[in-house]
Amino acid sequence: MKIGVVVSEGPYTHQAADSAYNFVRAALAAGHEVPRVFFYHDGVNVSTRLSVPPQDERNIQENWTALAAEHGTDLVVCIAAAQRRGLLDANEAKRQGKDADNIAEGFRISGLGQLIEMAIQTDRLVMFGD
Amino acid sequence: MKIGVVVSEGPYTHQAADSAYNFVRAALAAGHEVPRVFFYHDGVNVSTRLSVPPQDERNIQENWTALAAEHGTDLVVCIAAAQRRGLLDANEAKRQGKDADNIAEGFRISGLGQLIEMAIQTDRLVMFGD
Amino acid sequence: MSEDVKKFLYVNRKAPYGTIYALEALEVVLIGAAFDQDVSLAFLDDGVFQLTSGQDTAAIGVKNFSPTFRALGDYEVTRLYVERESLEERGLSAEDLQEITYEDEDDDWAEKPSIRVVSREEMAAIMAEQDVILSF
Amino acid sequence: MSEDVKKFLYVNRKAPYGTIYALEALEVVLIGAAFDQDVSLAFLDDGVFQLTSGQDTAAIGVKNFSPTFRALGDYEVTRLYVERESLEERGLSAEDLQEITYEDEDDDWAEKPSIRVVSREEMAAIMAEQDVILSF
Amino acid sequence: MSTLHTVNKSPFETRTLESCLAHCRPGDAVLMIEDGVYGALSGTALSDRVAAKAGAVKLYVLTPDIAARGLPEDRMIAGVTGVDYRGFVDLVAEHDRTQAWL
Amino acid sequence: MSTLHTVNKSPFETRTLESCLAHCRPGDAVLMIEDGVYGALSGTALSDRVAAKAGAVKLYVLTPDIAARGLPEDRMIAGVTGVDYRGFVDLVAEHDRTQAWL
Repeated sequence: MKIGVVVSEGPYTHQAADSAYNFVRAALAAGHEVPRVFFYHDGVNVSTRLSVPPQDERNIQENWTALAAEHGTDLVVCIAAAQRRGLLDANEAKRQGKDADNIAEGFRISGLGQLIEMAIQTDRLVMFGD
Repeated sequence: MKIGVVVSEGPYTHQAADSAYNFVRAALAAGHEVPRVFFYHDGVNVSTRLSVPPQDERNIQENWTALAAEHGTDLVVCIAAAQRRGLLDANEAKRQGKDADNIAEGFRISGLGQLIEMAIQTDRLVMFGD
Repeated sequence: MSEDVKKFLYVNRKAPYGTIYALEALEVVLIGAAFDQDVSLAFLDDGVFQLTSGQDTAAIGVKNFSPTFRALGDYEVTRLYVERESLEERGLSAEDLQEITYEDEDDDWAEKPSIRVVSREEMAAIMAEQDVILSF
Repeated sequence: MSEDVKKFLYVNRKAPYGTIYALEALEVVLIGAAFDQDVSLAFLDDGVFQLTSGQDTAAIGVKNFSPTFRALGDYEVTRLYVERESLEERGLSAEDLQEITYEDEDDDWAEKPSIRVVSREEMAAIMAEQDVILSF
Repeated sequence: MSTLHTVNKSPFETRTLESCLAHCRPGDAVLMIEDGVYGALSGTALSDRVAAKAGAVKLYVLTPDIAARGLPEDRMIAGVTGVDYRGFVDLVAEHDRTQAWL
Repeated sequence: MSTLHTVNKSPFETRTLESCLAHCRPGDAVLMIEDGVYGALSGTALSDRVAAKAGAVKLYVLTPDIAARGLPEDRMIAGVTGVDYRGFVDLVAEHDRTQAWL
């Protein structure tokens, strides 16, 4: 079965990004497909490569990046939500005249249409948020 | 009277950063001193210079930066909370081996001791959060 | 209705301005309208506060997005279900909400109200017939 | 008590792990302990869930920070007020909480319990005698 | 010695206002801000419980947040006083401490 | 045709579980996760209302979140079934849709 997943809250602040990660790992292990995870609202903050969590804590961004590398899951960060919150890739930074970018490997910035498309093309949609 | 202020939630996501800003402007206009504003939890996200809010919306980071420039208010971003969430200044980026930084002018990164010190040295403490 | 059309319900349960969920939900609805799906919006619990008339955000320095609801008809989003019990618990009635209308192309473009006040039981039935539920 | 010493109360009203407030509150308490102020912690509403014994976070992949509460005595943080009514509403009693102790330097370093279960009215009185209230 | 309590949550969504009112002492003040202003609405399922506190505790509501949410000021519970941000600042100064119910 | 509802808020803090249960239909399932697992506790001020729903609606609780919070499984309301993340996935697959009560 194809399952689409939405993450709506920021990492560390809320358990949503952890719950979603555990859920996706379990879904893949059970033989389901998770073609895409969409990051919206504060969920876009998961994608920053600049976070430095304490060494005895999990690294949420690295967990997701590794998952994408292993399973080819498409990690999409909503561009509108990301712009408000200061998450940019190199292209966006250039376009907006910003002097730095901060998106981690495995994540890509795209439009809300990717959320709707995911909902249309999957059999189930599961949302994690606050 | 000296008033210390804490902002505990992220910009745009929660009204806390707006309420705190309106409160501080009013306190200064009324003749009070606001020597420091401390950003904790997701409040540290206010300090990113990479945000690009829609043109018809307020720019929360720029509001705070302007306030600090006008009144000399010390805008302190908690280092522990900032590291988890990917907010770094140039020094921190270097120290952590990160290839970019994102703190805006007018904000400085420092320790939680600055929060305690503020609470000791002010007459009142007002917290905005979720 | 073609097989590619799914029933989408956007569920709004949070008040406006205190948090961004209401505004960012509306942004999804506007983008989603381009996909020719069967779209409805549900307002229950504190979500009913999103639709009050006379919102004026000047003094808090935040953008007033409530006029956007009136544009939904132009995007062919014409069904806004509002739960009666949620209104009543909050001391509100339909008269406290802004007027939102659409032009019905199947009825000679007659102007009709988009807001439909439904009971809690009807709301539960509406939720149960969807393919996709997006929660905000 | 010198004039420079203020009464600080850290108010904990949120459950652990679902959100970060409990953990980041504890980080403030630990740093704050270096400032030689008069410190107390209050646990009420869902905050009482922070103190349950037997927390095991292995299966959610999140750090278990509950052992840190037992270290508070070493930081001379020795008063953890827990509201009885909040416990009762949640079906909990003091026996469900972990044991947290400190060594009383004024009583030949006798080991004493840090958790003090108080009534809602007592909690209100404790709040009312503080100089600084930090809410989490 | 009295406390200014601030509440920024809708009482229809969370139990924060309820807990705040249960911990107020005579002479304290409660200021409802942000989504907390819904607690000042009259004619709701909760307004009797809030109104019962007015008197022993002074109840205030932040008018900019009331206006933003399209709530007419004449729909506020009797005994609730509207203040703007300047009034908020004055309340902070007039009370010995501020306790935020987050 | 049935729905899996997920609830991730403590019922002592918010009214989310209450609203979810009021909108469930016979044959639906409710899975409590994150801080929502407190809703499965027996002997609380709310447990009778939750227990009354067990039967018409199937109630589940995510055991990893129960363990994290130090809640003994034998303190769960009778009729609430514990599942792990794999069980969560199975529930998603078995029901026609998932509705998150955020």
